[in-house]
Amino acid sequence: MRSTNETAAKDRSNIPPKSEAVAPQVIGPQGVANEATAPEATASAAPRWQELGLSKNDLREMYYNLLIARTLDERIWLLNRQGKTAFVISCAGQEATQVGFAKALQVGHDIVFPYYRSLALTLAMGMTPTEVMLHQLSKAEDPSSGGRQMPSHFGLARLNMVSVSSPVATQLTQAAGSGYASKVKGDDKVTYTFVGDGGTSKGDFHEALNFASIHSLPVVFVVENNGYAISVPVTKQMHIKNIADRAVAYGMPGVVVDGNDLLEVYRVAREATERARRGEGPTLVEAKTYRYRPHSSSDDDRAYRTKEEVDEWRHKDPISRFERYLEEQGLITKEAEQSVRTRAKQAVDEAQRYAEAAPNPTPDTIMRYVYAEEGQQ
Amino acid sequence: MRSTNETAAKDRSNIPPKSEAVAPQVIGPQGVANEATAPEATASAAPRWQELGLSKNDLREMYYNLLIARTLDERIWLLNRQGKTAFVISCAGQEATQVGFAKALQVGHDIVFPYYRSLALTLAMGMTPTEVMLHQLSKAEDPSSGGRQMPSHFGLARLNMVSVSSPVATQLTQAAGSGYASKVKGDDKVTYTFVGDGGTSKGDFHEALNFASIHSLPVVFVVENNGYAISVPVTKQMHIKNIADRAVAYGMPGVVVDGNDLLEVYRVAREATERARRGEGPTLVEAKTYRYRPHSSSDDDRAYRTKEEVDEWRHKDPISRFERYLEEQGLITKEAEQSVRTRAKQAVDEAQRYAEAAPNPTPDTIMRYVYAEEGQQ
Amino acid sequence: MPVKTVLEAVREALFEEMRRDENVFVLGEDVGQRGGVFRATEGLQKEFGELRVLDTPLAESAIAGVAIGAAVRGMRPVAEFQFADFIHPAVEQIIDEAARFRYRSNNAFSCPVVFRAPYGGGVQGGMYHSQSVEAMFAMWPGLKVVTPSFPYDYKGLLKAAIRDNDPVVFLEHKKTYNFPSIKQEIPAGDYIVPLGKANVVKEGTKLSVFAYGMMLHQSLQAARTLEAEGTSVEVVDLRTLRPLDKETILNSVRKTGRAMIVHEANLFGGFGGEIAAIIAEEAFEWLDAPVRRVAGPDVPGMPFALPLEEEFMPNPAKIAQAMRQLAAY
Amino acid sequence: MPVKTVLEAVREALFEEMRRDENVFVLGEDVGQRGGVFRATEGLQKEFGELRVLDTPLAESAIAGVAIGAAVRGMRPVAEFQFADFIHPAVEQIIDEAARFRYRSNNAFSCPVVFRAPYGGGVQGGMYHSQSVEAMFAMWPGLKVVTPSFPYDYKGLLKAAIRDNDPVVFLEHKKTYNFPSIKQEIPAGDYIVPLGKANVVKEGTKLSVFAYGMMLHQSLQAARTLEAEGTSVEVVDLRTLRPLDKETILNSVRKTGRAMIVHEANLFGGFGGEIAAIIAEEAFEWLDAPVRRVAGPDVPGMPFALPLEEEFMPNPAKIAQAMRQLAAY
Ligand SMILES: Cc1ncc(C[n+]2csc(CCOP(=O)(O)OP(=O)(O)O)c2C)c(N)n1
Ligand SMILES: Cc1ncc(C[n+]2csc(CCOP(=O)(O)OP(=O)(O)O)c2C)c(N)n1
Ligand SMILES: [Mg+2]
Ligand SMILES: [Mg+2]
Repeated sequence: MRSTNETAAKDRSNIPPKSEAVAPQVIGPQGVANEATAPEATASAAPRWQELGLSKNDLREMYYNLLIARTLDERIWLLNRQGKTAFVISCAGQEATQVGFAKALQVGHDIVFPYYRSLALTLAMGMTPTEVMLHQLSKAEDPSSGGRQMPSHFGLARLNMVSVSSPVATQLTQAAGSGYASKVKGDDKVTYTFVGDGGTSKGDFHEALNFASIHSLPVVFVVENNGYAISVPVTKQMHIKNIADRAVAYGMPGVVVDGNDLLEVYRVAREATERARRGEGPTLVEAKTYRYRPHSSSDDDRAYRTKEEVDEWRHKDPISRFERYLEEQGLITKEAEQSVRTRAKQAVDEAQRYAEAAPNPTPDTIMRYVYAEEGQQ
Repeated sequence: MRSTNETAAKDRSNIPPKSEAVAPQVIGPQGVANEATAPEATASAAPRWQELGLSKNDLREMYYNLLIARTLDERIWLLNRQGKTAFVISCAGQEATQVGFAKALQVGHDIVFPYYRSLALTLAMGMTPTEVMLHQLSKAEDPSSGGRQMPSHFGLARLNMVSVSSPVATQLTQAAGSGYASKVKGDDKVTYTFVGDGGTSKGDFHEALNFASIHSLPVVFVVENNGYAISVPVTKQMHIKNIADRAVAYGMPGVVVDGNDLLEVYRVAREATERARRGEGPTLVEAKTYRYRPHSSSDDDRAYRTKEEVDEWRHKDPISRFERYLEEQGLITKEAEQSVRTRAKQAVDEAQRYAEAAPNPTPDTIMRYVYAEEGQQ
Repeated sequence: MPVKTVLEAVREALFEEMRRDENVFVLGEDVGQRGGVFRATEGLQKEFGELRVLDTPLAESAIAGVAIGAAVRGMRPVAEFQFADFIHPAVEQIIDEAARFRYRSNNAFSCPVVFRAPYGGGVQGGMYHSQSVEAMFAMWPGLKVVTPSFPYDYKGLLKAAIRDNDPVVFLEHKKTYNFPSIKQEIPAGDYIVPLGKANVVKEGTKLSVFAYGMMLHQSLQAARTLEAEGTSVEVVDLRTLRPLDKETILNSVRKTGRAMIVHEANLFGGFGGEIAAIIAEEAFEWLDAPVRRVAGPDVPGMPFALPLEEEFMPNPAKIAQAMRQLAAY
Repeated sequence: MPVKTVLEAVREALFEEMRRDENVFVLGEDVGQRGGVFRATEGLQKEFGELRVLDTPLAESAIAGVAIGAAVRGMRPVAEFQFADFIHPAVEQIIDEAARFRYRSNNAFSCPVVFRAPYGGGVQGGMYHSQSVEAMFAMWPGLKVVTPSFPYDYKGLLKAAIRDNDPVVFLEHKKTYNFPSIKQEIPAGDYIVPLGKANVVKEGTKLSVFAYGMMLHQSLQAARTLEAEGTSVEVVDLRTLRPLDKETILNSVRKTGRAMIVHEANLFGGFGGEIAAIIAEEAFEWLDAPVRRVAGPDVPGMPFALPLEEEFMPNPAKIAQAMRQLAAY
């Protein structure tokens, strides 16, 4: 992290300079026309993934990203039961939304303000399982916080992934500010921010969307609507059906997407990205999804939802759904799946091994970095 | 004020018990069917005021209320120029909106959370010009604050008009809380709250409307859109045309009304009131209007708007407009107008005379009422 | 008498007050069906229904504003902030509105809301689930700020807070909630512990320690160690920070001549400064040694990793060490 | 050298910094075309355009959040809160976010925002346009809090704040803005006054007074009265409250043996407590008298009516009286 900071010191920015050339077109083969991504086009003969301009490699990468997230997530719960980590907050069930967005953004160029449930996003963007595990186990090398923050409070300067805090929804106006910085600087970076359904009830949501819309900022607001804010169901959080409908209040597009449909999420993410990149302003995306686990390892969800409800959603699992799709498309075999799983497991094993062996932060470091140290930014 | 407080002490409420019988129908003759108040009905042959169930007396009272507000307002500016009052914040231009709402609510039964521009509302609800003047001149007898608050920070327990503070928009969630109290108590009181266009940018707006809509609370949110938040025009405050359109985000009706059309404001106010009284929930009303004066006596509006713009709106003056209407309807003569004016002027003269002679608060009272005193509520 | 935890005491106070007065109602995030993330409101919704035990949207400013609006209407809202760390969005409502209603209206309106919030660390809550916010609220006239330490006081003070006619910020140290050794016998029925009164929980002669919340217990333990070493330490549980019981504080210092304040919040700008200042001003002649503060280090949050968290927290050993130094001055 | 008011000094600093560094930009309510309600940003939009001098919607939490987000991107935002009274909605962003970015990310991110806010009373602003909020921010590690008194320092400290790599709450006492006798000759060009250094503005031997903002000037006037009466008073302008220049404070007390702190904020829980506590702890042996605080009374806001406002405000006469008492102790 020290070196990241030094980079930052040079260009007076906390975010390292982009490593790739600016491209108005996002990841994917050249020449994919905009209309190819429009919804109506999906009815044509070519398979959906081709229409979306994705390569087989892209699909395999996305599949791996879903799996590594789930595998790591499950491992962390295991570690928690073993008493090796005090706190878990899980993304299980929401992987497709996060992997879909990760695919649509230009890592290291665009800016991301994630939230505590962004594990799959984080991994898909390129935080390594080992880095995640160092964070989860609060080790000195934890690149997100040096063990200072709770697990899942991600942040990684080299990915332009801005440090997460616990207070819900504070990232929203910050993302608007990042979008404003792009406007002032005249760059073409898109800023993405992620928040839960509960977080949209806070005034920050209103203030952020209002600000972003007034200035037509390149910001994509992604709501991962998993139906609950801890125990409070969306029906007690708001009086309307779709959070995305609130976009009307800001004169920006609001899109509802099935958050468990990876390709559809990717399509929506790409459209919002392109719109932002073209300077046409912000988009509000609501991904309808579900969390399988209790809110966190401190929660007991049996107090507020039924096993049946959870099971029902487990049947709509975004990973098996994508798996089936790949199988139907003849893009993957059962054996290949197994080998991807094995690869994910190995990566997680290795991450755990490394992180468990890594040293804890030492007490004498507690006073560091309250303010910039001599000669630092 | 002491006695009000004692009343409050008895029923454990800060608001005196209602003085009139509960009536689901608002002020106006019996038997006015709901459909008679619907917009389409205004196209029929009977004059609009009759269709709205207003009597000639009602109209005269409303006319007086417009005039007394304007007269008092102008007098206060005069006192300011004479160095007799340090601060003025004016409602001139916005009287019709306020008088229209005052007419629709049941004073002393319903609850009102006004804002600093609510002079006409305040007077129309029954605060006397003398009481206003005592407040304006920060006298010990000032019933709103005992001289502790800036002028126009109204509040009067006997009217159920809750004390205004300066921070913008804080009254909105409080009004929602008052609506919630009505729901818990099972009473039929309607809560009204008033806010400027600028105030709708603050998170409070979102949180309050969201809360009120979730619980279907009897709250009417009134936005007096006068085009500016001090110098910031609405175009820099939001990216949509109508604030009322934001009602969509809460699943509640949003109504735009010409705030300078007294009868139309009254109609809308009554509908929102009836809806609330019937338990059908909150309404957002946006009254489009204009302030003639600088934001306050500390402002200089020449920095941000043209004289032409102000003049244009002065031509749409809500008071002359109502005057013309009354004349057209043969409900008032030039002489009658003059006598109403004279009555208003006399009331203001008397208010000024009394208030100027009234004693200032004495320094020894500064420590009082930080907390409840012995034996008080 | 039944033995209760701090958490049980809080819950019992809520049950009893809601039965006593139908204007009392509870609102906050997850307080209903879930019974609160710490279970302080468990069972309330079952007995009193959804209207009086209300799950709010995630919007702290609204939680406070709604409570205030209801209070102005004669209700007695008890608003829960899930963690004291998340009370910040409500600061405007609490200090500009609740705290000022009575004063600004010259006594025409008042605002009897209780703002409950679990505070403090030592539970691996990390930077955003461990904050101590007492100084931030104790500085505003119009508010009362209560920070009990023992189950008996929790129950009696919470009841007093609910019945108080002014707004009260009621801070519950989350580490004490279920701490086994903090259990206490408390009466099942109604009783009140008045706001604004400190409590000398251990008499002593050589030095006076002032603390509250978890740090009161840690100080008490340190005091026992010192006692065993032959140094008699007086421990005062402040219980209420505003209005502060200056008399009890000054009497104690006048007796012992040495004063120590212990809190978990950051040292600089913490509430200890106010106590030290009062002692330095009003008990100057009695002081035999400098007023000593033991507090959390000046870092922007309690780190999560255990070695760092332990480094942050004042504990009986650190406090005892400071006591020895002060006694030896 | 031209003679400037405090307000002119602030404005000049903004102009110069915006010219020097294109990452500096200003945002807030009415800061653009209107030039700010106090005119601190007058002319900026004309020179730097709407993008860099931005009229925001009325939403303080967004003002702070947007500034923070832009700062994380390498910008140097100067966010204006129209009155310090209205900074409260931004408290979460300032203390949970800005103050903690560096620490929570273990130095990977930082947040160089300047949060400007006019504070203080004595201008008939009433309960909500007169607040002093310094103690509320000075208590949070990760923030710096600056409260200059003289035009020269305003300019130099604001420039330092803008160039600082951490968030700074920059508080401007609004009564000093155009106060005629506070005008001062200040250089037209670039200079810096470093954060964290107090300034002995008047040397003296009998007692030390610590103050900032308008109260520094009132204390200075009182000190001159005392001087004329034969009592030599040292006056220290704290300038920065966090990081506090303890050394200068303690040196002064060690010299005079008597300490007084003057601030306009409420006494109880005000920043004076921290200073008194430091003196009581670290200069105990040198103290010949109790540490004395002179401050606003403990009421929830400065009343509007003149007789009440005057009663609220510490003034040279009241301060001089307290000085006499302290000197005579
Ligand atoms: C401002 C604030 N209030 C309360 C909390 C406590 N809290 C943490 S997560 C959470 C629920 C969030 O729900 P949602 O936004 O839907 O996200 P999800 O966890 O379901 O993904 C709450 C209440 C918090 N962290 N911040
Ligand atoms: C929270 C807050 N921020 C800023 C201010 C300063 N201020 C007072 S009135 C005002 C503009 C309000 O505009 P609007 O809501 O449109 O009401 P209007 O005065 O136009 O009726 C501002 C910025 C304030 N009083 N409160
Ligand atoms: Mg959720
Ligand atoms: Mg306006």
